[in-house]
Amino acid sequence: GHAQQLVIGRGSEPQSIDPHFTRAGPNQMTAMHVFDRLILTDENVRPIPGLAVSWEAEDELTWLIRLRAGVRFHDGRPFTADDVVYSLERAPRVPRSPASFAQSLSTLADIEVIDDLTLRLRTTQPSPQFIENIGTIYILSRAASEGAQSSDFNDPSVAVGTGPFRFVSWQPGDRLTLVRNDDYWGEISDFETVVMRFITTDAARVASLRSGSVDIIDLVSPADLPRLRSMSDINVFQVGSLRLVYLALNQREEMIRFTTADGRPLGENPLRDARVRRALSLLIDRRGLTDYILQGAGEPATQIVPAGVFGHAQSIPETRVDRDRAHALLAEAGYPDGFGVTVHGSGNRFVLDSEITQAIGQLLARGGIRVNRVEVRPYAAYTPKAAAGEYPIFLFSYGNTSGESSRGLSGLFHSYDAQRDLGTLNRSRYSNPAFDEVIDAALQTFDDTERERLLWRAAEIAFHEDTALIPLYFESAVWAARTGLEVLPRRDIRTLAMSVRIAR
Amino acid sequence: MSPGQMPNGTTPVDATANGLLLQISNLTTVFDTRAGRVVAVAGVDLTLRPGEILGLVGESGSGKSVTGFSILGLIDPPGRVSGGSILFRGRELVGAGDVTLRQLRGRDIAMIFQDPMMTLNPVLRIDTQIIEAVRAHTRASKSEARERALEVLTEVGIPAPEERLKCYPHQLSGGMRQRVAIAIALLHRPSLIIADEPTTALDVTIQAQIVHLMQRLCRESGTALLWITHDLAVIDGMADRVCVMYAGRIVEQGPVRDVLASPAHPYSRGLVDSVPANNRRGEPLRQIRGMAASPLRLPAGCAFQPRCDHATERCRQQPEAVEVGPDRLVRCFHPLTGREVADRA
Amino acid sequence: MAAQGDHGSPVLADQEQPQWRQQWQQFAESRRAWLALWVIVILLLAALFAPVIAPQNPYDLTQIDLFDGRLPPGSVGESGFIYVLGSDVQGRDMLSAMLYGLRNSLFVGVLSAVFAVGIGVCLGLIAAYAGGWIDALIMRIVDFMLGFPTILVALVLLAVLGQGVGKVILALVIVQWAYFARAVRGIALVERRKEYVEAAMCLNLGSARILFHHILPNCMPPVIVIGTMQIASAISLEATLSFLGLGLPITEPSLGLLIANGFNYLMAGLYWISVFPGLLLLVAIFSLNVVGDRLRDVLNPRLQR
Amino acid sequence: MHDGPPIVELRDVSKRFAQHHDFADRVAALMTRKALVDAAVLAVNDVSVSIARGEVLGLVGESGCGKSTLGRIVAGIIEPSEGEVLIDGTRQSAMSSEQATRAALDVQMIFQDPMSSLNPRKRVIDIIGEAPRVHGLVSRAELDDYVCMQMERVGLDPTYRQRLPHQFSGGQRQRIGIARALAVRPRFLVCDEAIAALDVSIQAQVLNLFIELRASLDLTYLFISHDLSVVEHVSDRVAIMYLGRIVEIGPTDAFYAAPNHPYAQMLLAEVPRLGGGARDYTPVPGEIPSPMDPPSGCHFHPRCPHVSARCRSEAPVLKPIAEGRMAACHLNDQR
Amino acid sequence: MIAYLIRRVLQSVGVLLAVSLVVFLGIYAIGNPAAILLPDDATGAELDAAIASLGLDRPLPLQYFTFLGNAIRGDLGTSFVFNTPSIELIFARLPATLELAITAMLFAVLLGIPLGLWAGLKPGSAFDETVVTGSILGFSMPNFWQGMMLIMIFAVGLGILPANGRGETGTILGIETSFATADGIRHLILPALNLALFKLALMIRLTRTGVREVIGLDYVKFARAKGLSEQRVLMVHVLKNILVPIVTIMGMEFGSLIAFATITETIFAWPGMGKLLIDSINNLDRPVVVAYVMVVTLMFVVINLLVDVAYSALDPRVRLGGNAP
Ligand SMILES: Nc1ncnc2c1ncn2[C@@H]1O[C@H](COP(=O)(O)OP(=O)(O)OP(=O)(O)O)[C@@H](O)[C@H]1O
Ligand SMILES: Nc1ncnc2c1ncn2[C@@H]1O[C@H](COP(=O)(O)OP(=O)(O)OP(=O)(O)O)[C@@H](O)[C@H]1O
Ligand SMILES: [Mg+2]
Ligand SMILES: [Mg+2]
Repeated sequence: GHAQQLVIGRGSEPQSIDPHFTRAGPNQMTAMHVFDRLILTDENVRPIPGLAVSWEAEDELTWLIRLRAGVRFHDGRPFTADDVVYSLERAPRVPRSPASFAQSLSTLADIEVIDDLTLRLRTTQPSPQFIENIGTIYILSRAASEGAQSSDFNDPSVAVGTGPFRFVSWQPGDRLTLVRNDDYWGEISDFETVVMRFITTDAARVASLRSGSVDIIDLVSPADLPRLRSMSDINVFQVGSLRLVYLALNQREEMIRFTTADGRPLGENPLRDARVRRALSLLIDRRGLTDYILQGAGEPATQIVPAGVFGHAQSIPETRVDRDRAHALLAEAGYPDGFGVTVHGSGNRFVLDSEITQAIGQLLARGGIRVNRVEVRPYAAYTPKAAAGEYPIFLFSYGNTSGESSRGLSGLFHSYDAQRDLGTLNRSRYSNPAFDEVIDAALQTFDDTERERLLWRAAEIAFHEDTALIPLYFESAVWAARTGLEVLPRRDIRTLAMSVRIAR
Repeated sequence: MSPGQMPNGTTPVDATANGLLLQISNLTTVFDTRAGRVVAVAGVDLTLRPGEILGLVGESGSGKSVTGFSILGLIDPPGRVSGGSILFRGRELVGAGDVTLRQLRGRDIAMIFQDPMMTLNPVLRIDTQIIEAVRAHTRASKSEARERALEVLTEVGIPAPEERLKCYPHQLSGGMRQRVAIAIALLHRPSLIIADEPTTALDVTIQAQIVHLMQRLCRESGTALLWITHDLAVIDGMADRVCVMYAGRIVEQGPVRDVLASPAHPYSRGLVDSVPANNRRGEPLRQIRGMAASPLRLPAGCAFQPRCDHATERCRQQPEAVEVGPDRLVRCFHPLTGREVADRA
Repeated sequence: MAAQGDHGSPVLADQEQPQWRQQWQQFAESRRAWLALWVIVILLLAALFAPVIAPQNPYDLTQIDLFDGRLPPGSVGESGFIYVLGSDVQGRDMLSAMLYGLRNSLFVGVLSAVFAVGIGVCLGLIAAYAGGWIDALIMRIVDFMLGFPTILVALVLLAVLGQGVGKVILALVIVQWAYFARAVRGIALVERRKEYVEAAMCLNLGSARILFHHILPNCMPPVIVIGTMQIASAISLEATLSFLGLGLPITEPSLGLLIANGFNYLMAGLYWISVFPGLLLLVAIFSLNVVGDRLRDVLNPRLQR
Repeated sequence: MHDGPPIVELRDVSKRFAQHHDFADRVAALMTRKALVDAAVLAVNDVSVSIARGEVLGLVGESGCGKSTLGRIVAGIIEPSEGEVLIDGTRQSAMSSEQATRAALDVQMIFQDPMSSLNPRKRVIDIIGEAPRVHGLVSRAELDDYVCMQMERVGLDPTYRQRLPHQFSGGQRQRIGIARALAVRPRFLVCDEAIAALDVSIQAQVLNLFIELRASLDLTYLFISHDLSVVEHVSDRVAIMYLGRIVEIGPTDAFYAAPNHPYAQMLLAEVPRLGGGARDYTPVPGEIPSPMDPPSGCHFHPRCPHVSARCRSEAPVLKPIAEGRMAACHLNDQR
Repeated sequence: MIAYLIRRVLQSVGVLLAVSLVVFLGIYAIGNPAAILLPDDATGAELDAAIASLGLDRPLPLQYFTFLGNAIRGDLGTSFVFNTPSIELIFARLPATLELAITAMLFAVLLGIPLGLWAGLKPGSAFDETVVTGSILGFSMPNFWQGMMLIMIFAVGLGILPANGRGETGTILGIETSFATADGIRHLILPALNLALFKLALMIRLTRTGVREVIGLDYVKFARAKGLSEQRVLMVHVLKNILVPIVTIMGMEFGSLIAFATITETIFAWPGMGKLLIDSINNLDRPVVVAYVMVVTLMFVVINLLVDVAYSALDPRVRLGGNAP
C-alpha cells in the first residue's frame, strides 16, 4: 500500500540527471539518490565513508584511497577503481556546464590505480581540503555512460550509479521517479518507489501536503510554520542549516549613493568606517527577525558558520540591540544624525528574503538611519547589480557547502583579487591585509588544530573587529511530513528519500 | 412542395362571409421608448380581398412598415400591438399564440423587405435559406425541397438557378437578391404577400423586372398583395386600390386611379402634387409645407392640420372616415372635390 | 442615435435634450451601474485622501512595528494602536496599507490606461488613415507586441530602469497599447469610409484636421468603453506583476502587491493579509467593469431604444 | 447661358480601381503558373464632358456604372487615373496653391446619405462654419452671423445651430449639407443622388431649394440621379452613363422626346409614371454585367435588341447626332 | 490564397527576426545568466569558465548572428540551464499545456455560448443580470488569487480535487495525455477552471453582445417571417453570424492560453510551457526564452491564419486574398 511509495513535494528542480552537469544544490540532492561519492556527508555535513572506506595523506601532495569492496552498479556490474578514474576525469569536462566540478579537481595532478580497490592521487600543491573536494564527485559507471551527453542521462540505462535508488524517469517541471536499489551496500530505504514532485510555489506545496497528495515537503515557508506545527496530522522537522543570511555593507570608495539625514546627497561612503558598520549591526534585532518574521526557523548568527562547525569562533559574542551605543558610534564617526541610504534585497531567492529586507529597513529606520527606500528585485535582476557593487546596503546569503569555514571566509572577506581569484564573493570590497594574511595561512595549513586557530582569528577580525558585514541568522531547513513519517533533517538542506523513515 | 398540398392561392378562400382575405380594424401599435410612447400605428382600418393589390403609401415614418409587421406579429420589444383586430380569413391574429403565427408566416402570409442587401442572411448559402423555408412548413426531404427551390427560382426569372443556389447572398446583385427573397415568399403559394418597399433600393430597370413579376403573380395565382411604398408612380401602374397613411392613420383610401387623379385628402393631394411629373419643368415643385408630425407628440385632432391649408377650428377634433365616392373613404372634415384638384393643375 | 427610422424621421421630443443628458439618464436607469458609480467615486475619494484618513502612513518605516506583526483584525498593538483590519507581517496596519494601495492601484491603472489608449489610438488612426505600408508596419509591430511576454518586458525594464511606479506604468503601456491600436484601426477603417470624411476632403480641410477633428471623435465611444475596462485590466495586470515580484516597490504597495504578499500567509490562516485587499480590489475592478459595461450599452446606438 | 470657358471640363478622364500586386502576388502567380489577373475596375472609362457656367447637367445610369466616381473626380475628392479636370479652363497643375484651394472650394459636393455625410459629433454651427474659418473666409467674430446667414438661406431656423445632426429630420439634414457646401462660396455643386434617400414630400422641398439656389447664387450643377423624372425636371442637359462610359448626352427636351441610344430608350420605357394608368411592366432582358469584367466592344451589346457583330468587337465612340446631342452607338453610322 | 499565405509568411519572418533581436537585447540588458546559474560559493574562475562554456564571452552581435545562422538550420539554441535543445524543451512541455488550454477552452465555449445566447435574448431579465454580474466577477479577480481560492476551497477545504500537479497520464492515439486517466482528468479540473473563468466571462459577453446586435437585423426578422422555429432562427441565423467575432477573439485567447498560462501553471505546479517560460526568464535562460517567444509568435501567426480561414468559412463575404494584412 501507501507505505511502499513516498511522494516528496520539492521546491526546487534539477537541471539534469547527469550528476556532473552542475553542482547546483537541486541537482546534487537529486544525484545523491542515484549516485554515490567517495566520501559522503552525514546530516551534520561531517564526512563519512562512501565508496571510499579510508583515505590518508601519505605526504603533503599524495593521498591513498581504499575503495569499498563488493559494491555493484544498478546494472549489476561491479564497481572498480576504473570507474573512479573515469568519473574524476569526466567531471571537469562536461560541455556547457554552468557550474562544473572543475574547481574541486583543480589541484589534482594524476591518478594511479594500484588495484581494483586502491588508488593513489597526487596534487599539484599542498591542499588540505583536497580529499573533501574529491569527495563531492559522483561516481558513474564507465560502462554505462562513457561518451554520453548530459541529456542522455534521462535514459535509465545511462544514469547508472551505485546509489540507494535507481533512476526511472524524469518529467521536467513535473516529477522524478526512483525505485529502491535492493542491493544497496548501505541502509536500505523503507520505500520501494519514490516520486519527487516539483512544486515551486510555497503555498502550493503546503496545499499539496495538506490535501494529502504528497507525503513530505521541503523548504517549508516560515509563514506556514505555526499552522503546520499545530496540525495533528502533520509533523514539522527542523534543523539549523549552514546558510548564512547577511547584510552586505558596500565599502567601495566610489559608492556614494548616500544622503544626509535630511535627504541631501552625501559625497562620501560612511560604510568605509568600521564604527559605522558596527553601529548598524547594533541596530539590527536578530532575534526579532528570527522569532517574528521567521517564526523560529532561523538562528541568530555571529559569524560565517554556526556553532559546532569547524572554524566557529566561540569568542565572538552575540550582538544585541543597543541603540545608544550605536548612536554614540555614529557620532564618533561624524554622523551624529545618521545618514540616508537605500536598502536592497532579492525576491524569492531564499526564504522570505523580501520580508527580511523590509524588516531590516524598518529596524534601521527605527534606529535613526534615514531609509530612503527599500528595494526588492527578482534575483535575475538583482544579482548582476549586486555583483557590480551598485547597492550600498544589501541582503545576501551564503550557503556553506563544505563542513568548515575557510571557503566562506576567503570568498567573502579576502581582498578582492581577480588575478589570484581571491575574494570572489567579496561584493562589498572589504579589505584588511591582516585578515588576508591569516586566511592565506589557514588555507595552507594541514594541521587541524592550527588551522582551526587561524580560522578563529580570521573570523574575529572580520566579524568582531571590522564588522565587514552584518551576519543576521542561519536559516533553518524545515520539512513537514504527514504523521507516520520521520525525517532526519540535514543541515545541508538536502531533501533525501534516504532521510525519511516510516515511524515505528 | 409535398404532394397533396393545395397551393393556398388556388383554394377558394371564402371562409368568411364578406369575402375578405384580411380585415384590419382599429389596429394600434405602440413603442414604449425612453422618450415616451411612440404611437406608430394609431387605429388603422384596412381590408384586402383575395387577388387584390393594395398600395400603402405615405411619407417616411407614417407607420407603413409597422402595419406590415403587425400583421405578421413581428413587432419586437419595446413595441407591441396595443389594440384593434387583424382578421385573416376570419381568424384573429392579434394575441394569437406563437405557434399559430409561426405556421401562418411564410405559408399563408409572406413578407418581402425593403433592403435586399439585408434580408438574406449573409453567412448562409441561398439553398440553405430556401430549403429551410420549404421545410418549415412541409415534410419535404432535402432533395424535394431543393427541387422546389429550383422551381421558384426559375419562376422569378433567375438565370442558371442551379448555380445560384450554391451562391452566398453577396455574390448576387441587388436585383437578384430581391428576386430570391420573392422566390422565398412564393414557396408556399401564400394567399397574402406583404411587400415593404421592395424596389426602393433598386434601379429602374430592375424595379421594372420585379414589379412585372409581382403583377404576373397576383394575376395568375390570385395572391393578394400589400405593396408598401412612397413612390406613387409605381402604385399607379400596378395597384388596384391605394391607402394613404399619415402619422399612423389611413387618411384616404380608394381605387388607385381615383385617388391619384383626384385626391380628396389635402395630404394625398400634397403628395400627388409634389411629384415632378406633375409640375412644370425647371420650376419649383409644389410642396407640402412644414414637417412631418412627430409620432411622440401627435397634434390633437387631425394630425395633418398644422400643415394643412384648409385647416379650421374643427380640425382640432379627430375626423372620422367618411365615404366620398364609390369605395372611397377620407378622414377629413374638408375633403377636396375633384374640381378643386383640376383647377390647380 | 435617438429612436428613428433609417431614413430619418426624428423623434422631435429628443431635440430638447442634449445627447449626453439622455445618455446620462439612461446610464442612471440601471441601479447596479448607479451603485457601481458611487462605489467608484467613494473609492476615488478614499484613494485621493488616503494620507488624511489612513490611521497610519504605511510608507513611513518608523511608524510600523515589526513586533505588531500578524495581528488579527481588531487587535490592539503594543503602543495601543488599534489594527481594525489586522496587521501584516511587517506590522503594517492593513486598513492604511489598503487605502494607500488603492491609491497606487488606481493611479497605475488609470495612468497606464490613459497612455496606452493614447498611443494605441494615435497609431491605430494613422494606420487606418494612411493604409499601405505604414498600416502594414504598424500592424506587424502590433503582432509583435501581442506575442511578447509581459513578464519579460517588465523584467527588462526593471533591470534597465530600476523599480518604481513610473516603470510599472511604462511596462503596462508597452504591453497594452497594441490592443488599442488594433481596435481603433478597425473602428477608424469603418469611419473613414463614411461620407462625412469625403465631405471634409471636399472642403479641403487637410489630413491632420480630418483625422483628429473628424474621425477621432467618432471613434471615441468604443474607445472610452474599452478604456474603462482597460483600467480594470491594468490594475489586474499590475497585481499579477506584483505577484511575480515585478511590480511596485515593496514598501509602496498596491492592492495587488498586498494580495501577493498575503498570498504566502493564506495557507497559514492569516487570511486578512490577502483577503481584505483582495476584496477591495474585487470591488474596485467590479465597479469599474460594471460602469464600463453600462457605458458601452449607453453609447452603442445599435442597442438604443 | 454664360459665355467664356466651361466652368468644369473633363478631358479623357478615366478612373481605374486596381488591386495593387505585391511581391507575394507575383511569387504566387509564378508558383501556380497563372498570369496575374488584373482585377481592376474601370469605374470611369475615357469620359470627356464640359459643363458650362450656370447649366445643370443631369447624369443618369444604373447602379455601379460610375456616376459617383465621376462626381467625386469632378469634386476633386479623388484623382483621375488618366485625363485631366480643368476648372475655368485651367489645369490643376498650372495653378498656384492659392488658386488650387480656391478651385477646390469652387466645386462642392452634396451627398446621398444625409446622415452619414454629416459628422454626428459636430454641432451644426461647426459643420457649416469649420471650412470658412479654416480657409479664412470669415473671421471668428463674424462666424456666428455667417453661419446664421447660410442656414437661413437654405431654410433652416438659425436658432438650431447648436444642435447635433441627429436632432434633425432627413430633409433638414440634407439642407445642412447644402449649407455646408454653400458656406465656402462655391460656384459648382455636384449633387450625388442628393434626394434619393428622401421621401417624396421632402424630395420636393429639397429639389425646390436647389432650383431656387441656382437662380439666386448663379450655381452650376452636376446632378447625379437614377430617377429619370427628377432629372428631367431639373436639368438642362442629360448624360446617360453605362458601365463607365457616357453613351448619350444632349439637351433634356430633345432627349426625353426621342432618346437615341438603345439603352437610353430602354431606361425611359421603364420609368413608372404617375397618371400613366395601369400598365404591364415588361422585364428588361439581361443582367447588368460586372464592371470587373465588362463585355467586349459596346458594353451594352449583351442586352441590346439591335446587336450586330460590330457591336461585339468595336466600342462605339460618342459622335454628334444632332445639334448639341451626341451618342455612342454603331446604329447611328448606318443612318 | 497562395499569395496571401506567402505574404503572411514573409511578414512573420520579419516579426520573428525582430522578436529574436529584442529578446536577445532584453536579456543582455538584464544581466549575465552565468551569475544566476552558479552556486553561492562559486569562484571567479568558475564564473569565467561558465561564461566561456556558454559562449557568453563573445561580443553580442557575434552571438546574435551565430544564433541566426543556427536558426536557419533549425537549431534555436541549447538551454543554458538544462543543456537540452530549447525547442525540445518547449515541445516536451507542449502537450501538458495544450490539454490544459483545450479543457479551459471547452469550459468557456460550452458554457459561455449558451449562457451568452440566453442572456442576450432576454436583456434585462433576472437571468441576464445574474449572468452578466457573474461574468464581470470573472473579469475582476486576478488570476493568481482566483487560483489560490480554488485550491483553498476544493483541494484543502473540501478535499475533493488534487491541489496541483499533472496526474497520471495515459496514451491516446500515441499521444501522452491526462485525458486518458481518471486521475489525470481530476488533476486537470482546477487549473483548467482557473484558466477558463476569464475566458468564460469573455465568451459570455461576446455572445451576449453579438446576439443583441444581430437580433434586430432584417435578416433575422426575415427568417422569422419565413415561419422558421425560434430555435432555428437562433441556432443558425443568429449564432452563425455572431460566430465571426467570437472565433476571432477566441483564436487569440486560445493562443494566449497556450503561450501565457504562466501564473496558473506556476500555482498549480503544472509542467507546461508557461512555467518553463517564467523559470527561463528568471534564470535568464536566453536560448529558451528566444525560442519560446519565436515559437509563440509563430503560433500566433498560425492561429491568426487559421482564424482568418475560419473567418472566410464562416463569413463568405470575407475574401482571404482581399485585404492584405
Ligand atoms: N423599434 C422602434 N422603436 C421605436 N420607434 C419605432 C420603432 N420602429 C418604428 N418606430 C416608429 O414608428 C413609426 C413608424 O415607423 P415605420 O417604420 O412603420 O415607418 P414607415 O412608414 O415604414 O417609414 P419608411 O418609409 O421610412 O419605411 C416611426 O415614427 C418610427 O420612429
Ligand atoms: N474605392 C473603390 N475601390 C474599388 N472599386 C470601386 C471604388 N469605388 C467605386 N468602385 C467601383 O467602381 C464602380 C463604379 O462605382 P460608383 O460608385 O461610381 O457607381 P455609381 O454609379 O455611383 O453607383 P450607385 O448608383 O450604386 O451609387 C463600381 O463597380 C464600384 O464597385
Ligand atoms: Mg418602412
Ligand atoms: Mg453612387
